[in-house]
Amino acid sequence: MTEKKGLSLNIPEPGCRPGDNPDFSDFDIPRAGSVKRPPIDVDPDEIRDMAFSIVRVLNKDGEAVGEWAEDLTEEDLREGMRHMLTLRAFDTRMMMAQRQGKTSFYMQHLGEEAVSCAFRKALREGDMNFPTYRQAGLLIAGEYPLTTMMNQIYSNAKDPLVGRQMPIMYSANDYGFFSISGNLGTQYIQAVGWAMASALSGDDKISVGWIGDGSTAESDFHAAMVFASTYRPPVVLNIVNNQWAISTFQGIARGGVGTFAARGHGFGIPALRVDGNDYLAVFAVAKWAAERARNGHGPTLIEHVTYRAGGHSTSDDPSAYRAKEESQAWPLGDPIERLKQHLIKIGAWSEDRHKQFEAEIMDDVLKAQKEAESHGTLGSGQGPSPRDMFEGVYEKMPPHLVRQRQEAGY
Amino acid sequence: MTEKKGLSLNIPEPGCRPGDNPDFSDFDIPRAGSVKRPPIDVDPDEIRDMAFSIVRVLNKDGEAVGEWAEDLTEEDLREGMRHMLTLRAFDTRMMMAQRQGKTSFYMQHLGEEAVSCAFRKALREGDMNFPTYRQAGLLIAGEYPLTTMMNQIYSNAKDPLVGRQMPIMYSANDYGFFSISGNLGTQYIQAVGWAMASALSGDDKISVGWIGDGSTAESDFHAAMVFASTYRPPVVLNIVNNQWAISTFQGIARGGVGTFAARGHGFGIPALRVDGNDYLAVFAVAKWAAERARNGHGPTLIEHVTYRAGGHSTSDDPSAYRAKEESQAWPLGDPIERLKQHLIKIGAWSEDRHKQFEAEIMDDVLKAQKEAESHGTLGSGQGPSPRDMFEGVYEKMPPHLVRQRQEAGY
Amino acid sequence: MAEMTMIEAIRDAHDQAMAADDKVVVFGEDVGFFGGVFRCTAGLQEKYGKNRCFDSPINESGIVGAAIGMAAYGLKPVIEIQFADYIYPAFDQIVSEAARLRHRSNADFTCPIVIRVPTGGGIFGGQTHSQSPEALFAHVSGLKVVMPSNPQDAKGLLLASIADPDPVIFFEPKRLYNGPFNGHHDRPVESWKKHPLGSVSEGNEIVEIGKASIYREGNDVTILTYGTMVYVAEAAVKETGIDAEIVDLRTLSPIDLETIVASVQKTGRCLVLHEATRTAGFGAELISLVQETCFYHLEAPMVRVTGWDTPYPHAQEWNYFPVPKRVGEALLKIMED
Amino acid sequence: MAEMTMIEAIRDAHDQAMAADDKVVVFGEDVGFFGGVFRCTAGLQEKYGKNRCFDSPINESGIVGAAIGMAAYGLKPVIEIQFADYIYPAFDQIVSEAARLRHRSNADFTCPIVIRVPTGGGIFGGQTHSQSPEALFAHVSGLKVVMPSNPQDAKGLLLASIADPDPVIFFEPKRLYNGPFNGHHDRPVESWKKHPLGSVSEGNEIVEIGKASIYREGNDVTILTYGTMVYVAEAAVKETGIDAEIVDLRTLSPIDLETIVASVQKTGRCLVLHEATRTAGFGAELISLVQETCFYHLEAPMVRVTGWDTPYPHAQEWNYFPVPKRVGEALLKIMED
Ligand SMILES: Cc1ncc(C[n+]2csc(CCOP(=O)(O)OP(=O)(O)O)c2C)c(N)n1
Ligand SMILES: Cc1ncc(C[n+]2csc(CCOP(=O)(O)OP(=O)(O)O)c2C)c(N)n1
Ligand SMILES: [Mg+2]
Ligand SMILES: [Mg+2]
Repeated sequence: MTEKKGLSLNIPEPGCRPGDNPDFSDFDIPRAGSVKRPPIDVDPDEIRDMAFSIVRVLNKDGEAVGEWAEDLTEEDLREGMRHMLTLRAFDTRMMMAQRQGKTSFYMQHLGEEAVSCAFRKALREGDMNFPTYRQAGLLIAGEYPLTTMMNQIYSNAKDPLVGRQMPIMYSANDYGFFSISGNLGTQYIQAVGWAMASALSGDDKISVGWIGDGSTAESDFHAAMVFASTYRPPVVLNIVNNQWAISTFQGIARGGVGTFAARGHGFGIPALRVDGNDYLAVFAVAKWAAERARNGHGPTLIEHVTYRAGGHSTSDDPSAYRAKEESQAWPLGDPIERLKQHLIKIGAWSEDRHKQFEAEIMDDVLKAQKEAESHGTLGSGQGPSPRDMFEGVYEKMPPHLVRQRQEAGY
Repeated sequence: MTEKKGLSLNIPEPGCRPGDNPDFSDFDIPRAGSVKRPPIDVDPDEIRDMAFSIVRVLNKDGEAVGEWAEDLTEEDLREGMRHMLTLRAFDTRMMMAQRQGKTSFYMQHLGEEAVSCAFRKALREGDMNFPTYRQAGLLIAGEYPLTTMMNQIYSNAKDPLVGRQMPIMYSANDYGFFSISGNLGTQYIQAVGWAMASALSGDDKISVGWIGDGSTAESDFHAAMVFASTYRPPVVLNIVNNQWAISTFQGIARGGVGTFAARGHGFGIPALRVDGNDYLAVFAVAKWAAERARNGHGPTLIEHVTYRAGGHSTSDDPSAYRAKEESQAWPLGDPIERLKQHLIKIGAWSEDRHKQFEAEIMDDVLKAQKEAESHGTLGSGQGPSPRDMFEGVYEKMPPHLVRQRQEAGY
Repeated sequence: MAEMTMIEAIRDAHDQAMAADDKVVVFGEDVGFFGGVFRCTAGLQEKYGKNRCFDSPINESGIVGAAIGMAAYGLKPVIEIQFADYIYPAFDQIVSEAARLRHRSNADFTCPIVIRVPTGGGIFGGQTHSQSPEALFAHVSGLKVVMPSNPQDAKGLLLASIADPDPVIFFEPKRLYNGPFNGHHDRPVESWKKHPLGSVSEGNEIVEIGKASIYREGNDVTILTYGTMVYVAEAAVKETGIDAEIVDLRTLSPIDLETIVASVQKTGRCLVLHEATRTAGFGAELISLVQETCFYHLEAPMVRVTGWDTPYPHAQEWNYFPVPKRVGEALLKIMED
Repeated sequence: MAEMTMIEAIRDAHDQAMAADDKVVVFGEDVGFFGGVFRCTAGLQEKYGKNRCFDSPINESGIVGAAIGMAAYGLKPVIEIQFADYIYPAFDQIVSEAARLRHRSNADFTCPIVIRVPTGGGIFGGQTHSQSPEALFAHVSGLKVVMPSNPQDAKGLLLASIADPDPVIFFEPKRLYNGPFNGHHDRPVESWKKHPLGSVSEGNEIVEIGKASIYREGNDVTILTYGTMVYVAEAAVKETGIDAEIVDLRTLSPIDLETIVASVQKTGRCLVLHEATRTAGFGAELISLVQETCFYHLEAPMVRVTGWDTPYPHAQEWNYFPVPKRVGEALLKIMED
């Protein structure tokens, strides 16, 4: 650069890099129960402060406190625990399967299980999610068969996507789960379009958009906000702020000012932040936003504050760009530990029971895996046919694809 | 549509359509002088209210009032008048030239002259604008030769762009005027990139992005906001809200909630609105934002509230979609009339002098036009050579273009 | 049958489709109250209500993205991109999403949307109102690419596109909206009303996607073309007196190879003609297909007449546009070889 | 000379260029602290500081748009798009802005930017980590399109691209980053370190843009190809024993027509080979160019071996990828005809 005469550029840096001591003392965490719960038809302008606070229900002693504490039964809570543990066990097994060469790729949810599992609970049959690759909890909490998920991951003979998609790029229309795209952000405006269609049709189904903190920088985030603000369709727009986007911290996507939720304000869209590691808080906020949408009050923007405790994917090693200890230092804890503490606190659970439950769940996952592997794994030779690659490009195969299929020998 | 069960879609409508009576009584106009002027290093959070108010200097009696009233000399003001009148005369002549078949297309500024003319006054040599097609005032107030502008419009023998561009798509690097693109919004992020380069180079030049209300919906608006918030470069981001985007009113771009300026809040960028028909207010706000940028305080977002009194372009007839009377009903008046009233109020002007000035200016414009037309008009046969079409695709013409040029016979 | 301009035929196709199926929704920039800058959707909002035809924000990616979401819900969106030159911001949604959705989800979700795109030059629109980007879409598997050249086909193909279960990019050569244009910009404009192809069936008959038509039969050379260039070819044929067969492709993807092969094997010579820039244009694909299928029938090298590999110029428009003279010279050359 | 992988060669080219000219700035997603997901910019931030190499938000349009603004200021931005599949959001900025700026402003502003784009398949990346969109850019006037196939060329061409006064789309076949790959995915991977082309000059010599190289001389048939497919062609030649001339195009736009014509006029036969989907792919342009220039020299129809016209599949990757067997069969067919 030429010698400095004047200005310099601000290039944000995370608080800590490998070798540094993680320090989250700047991170402002409101007390559980301290944020008010407004009525669902609230004027967005009246709750601007919610975009700068965090809705939290579970306090440090594991009690559910404040206006956002829902009447969840013990059964509900245990079900939530089952979903989160299943997702974690599923991740463990699939990470291992990838290392064993049974598939090419995997992406885990470690530390973020509450977000998708609790959100799913607030949805109804017929509602539609437009997920990213890190919301498999929507499927698991929707009781989608684990074996089918694994079949997809293995690109095996029973893969519902017949080998066409990379692992974890599920599609499950009947379970309210839109086909995952590899391109970031594109599905956010599609969620808005789906909700517009529901409203145009006089329907009462809602859609849910999902996006990561890093991906809020993508332009389709803006398209979604503009269309949502203009047409006010029944959509909930979720931002999963897990602090990292591969190797870049969330400051690269927002310059360290304000919050992601605050982006709603420029569009008159009510925006709030929630403790993404608090199953009860995520559920409460999801229910509130879903009710708003279903009752014609339009879109809500929700920032889920959480932490990506694992690597970005099986291709990533985060120790190259962030301190190993950062994950332990993360002040909102682990979602499973926190729900466990709560269950124990209300007398519905014990450490032993938890251990046993974990083992049972791992057993189910192992059974599902065994079944899936009986249909083959990637490269085992039991996969879908090359013919399947030529099918489905269009509803009806056009002549040039028939010729190419024949040229390929199928 | 299937029978309504539940929701319906919000599709915004303007207050008035052809045949309706224009009614701007909902339009909240703060008193001139009522908005405070913060220091240039103000914390953006402290001036959030400015995104919902309007900085105004000239009151209804033509007095310059309040903290934003700058010490402009009579000479400054008369110069401003000259620029605005020149732009208006220029527009009149070029609209007519287009109707006379001397060129293919034109776009006028009627009612918006203050925005670009006054803003230009706050800039320094070396600063760079990234304009849309409705900021020719930047050139005129920068004393760019009128004849050269007309040469471009006529695609004649002296057209600096050698016939390649549609009329009014000027480019004038030396005058701080970036080459206009036909694609909306693209230049907003380029302005941010230019400012980043200035800061990276330790320079103190600033850049200025320009966009229309309708075009804020384009995705590159978001790209610009994200990059501006992350790197805080010395850029002023202007939104010219002239109420219309061809046939759609500004509500289609923002759903009738909040303001365009408020979009800055989600990015921690200070945002304010200004009376775009008030030469003094635009200048004051421009100066404030330029000083912020130059002194390392980063980007500012400015919404200029104005009204597109004419058609979108020579291809457009607005009477098909808005009431003819709307333009007269527009409550912020006409920028030239308002500056005239002020000049008279301070004793520096009279109706007669104004008339005479107008006539002199029209004379200059006519002279420029005569000169330009001596170099030809579109289709007069004096235009640039077909050879010019093959030049400049790359710095050095590659072999295939040489072949094609020869094939074309040039 | 009714006399219609291409604009009226397109409007009528919308009207028929909207009347027949209330899942058809129409939106885009200025298409609602105003009826579109080219007036192709005029009257639809008034007739069917704002829920069926409405204005959108100026965000092409958003328009296509929202349409994809609507299609996933079960509607049939028909959207307008104001000029082909402005389709690029939507490129990702079209290529990565619309084109892929059926395949990647194994038909769990599909994307029956129609993207209408006024295209081409000849209107002094300069580089951002004149481009012909059809090749970019023909390269993308999962899309269909259609370009009618007259009111009859415009109506029938638009109806077919709306009925199609897959995404269709529907290019409308804007220079043909009001009448056939043969590249002689200095001659009076002809109107569709007097043209046989301006006589359009009032019902909802479709023209099948994927079928070319023989615009003019001939024996000496085949001209493969589409859109505005059909009439330029016709003028060149008249001016040179060469007995060329003019094939109006109508659909670029999937291509009607059968008709192409039959014609070239008959004539033994081939000229490819389009407005778009030459390099890697759709003409290259046509040349390749003919080369692969008709090699032993070809008596002379095929020739491409196209827009030059430059941005579309304003003042030099008629040196850029493949005018009848250029086409005629190429025809003469092919016949000599 | 030093032994380098393609990654190291690319890194070294950055290093040389940044050392020589402080106007060169490097940015993109994950390219700063981490050095890029493929590590092509590793160490640059540490060496040159955050002002010269930094992370960007995840917005491809923003990355290119900001680079255009920087270039207008006078810097030379070298930016990375993480995967070719993610270049589509930037399509408008590339096509409507970068490619047009010099022409539309009559060189009042120019756009000397380099857009580096890891491209191609063979890594089980499925449809969004494997695409080869080069044809889309070759169609756009104002852009240069480069694709090296080895460390030597990668370094020399990247240096040339950075020095170039116009925008360059620089495709890096990611399957070649660590070693040549001939399509036999079931055989052990070879490393560049043992390969003659892995031996790279340490200085800042450029490889000229617009010049093909003859990868293998031969007499019976010309194979026109680029990127990963150079090694697939080589394998097919070995396996069939056919004496083919392999032309590594290296630059697709502007194309080196001279080398192509010389080779095909010598051999009289031609095979075109690329990973990208077939229809309207860059192969079509190559076929057309040869048809136009070598018609009377051709002894057999030219053949295209390409990716199929489907999205890039995950499990069926080796049925999609043009493997040596497919190329070999096509060679045999051409020789028979
Ligand atoms: C358009 C596009 N650009 C870049 C990528 C590469 N990429 C994949 S994931 C990722 C990071 C996303 O981070 P974030 O949105 O925070 O989601 P997270 O992974 O944290 O859940 C990037 C850059 C992509 N998939 N698509
Ligand atoms: C990408 C793109 N989409 C659409 C258009 C067509 N178009 C030209 S001007 C315009 C309206 C812009 O309105 P606004 O931004 O409010 O600016 P104004 O004309 O009012 O100054 C439209 C839709 C375009 N030029 N570029
Ligand atoms: Mg993240
Ligand atoms: Mg406007």
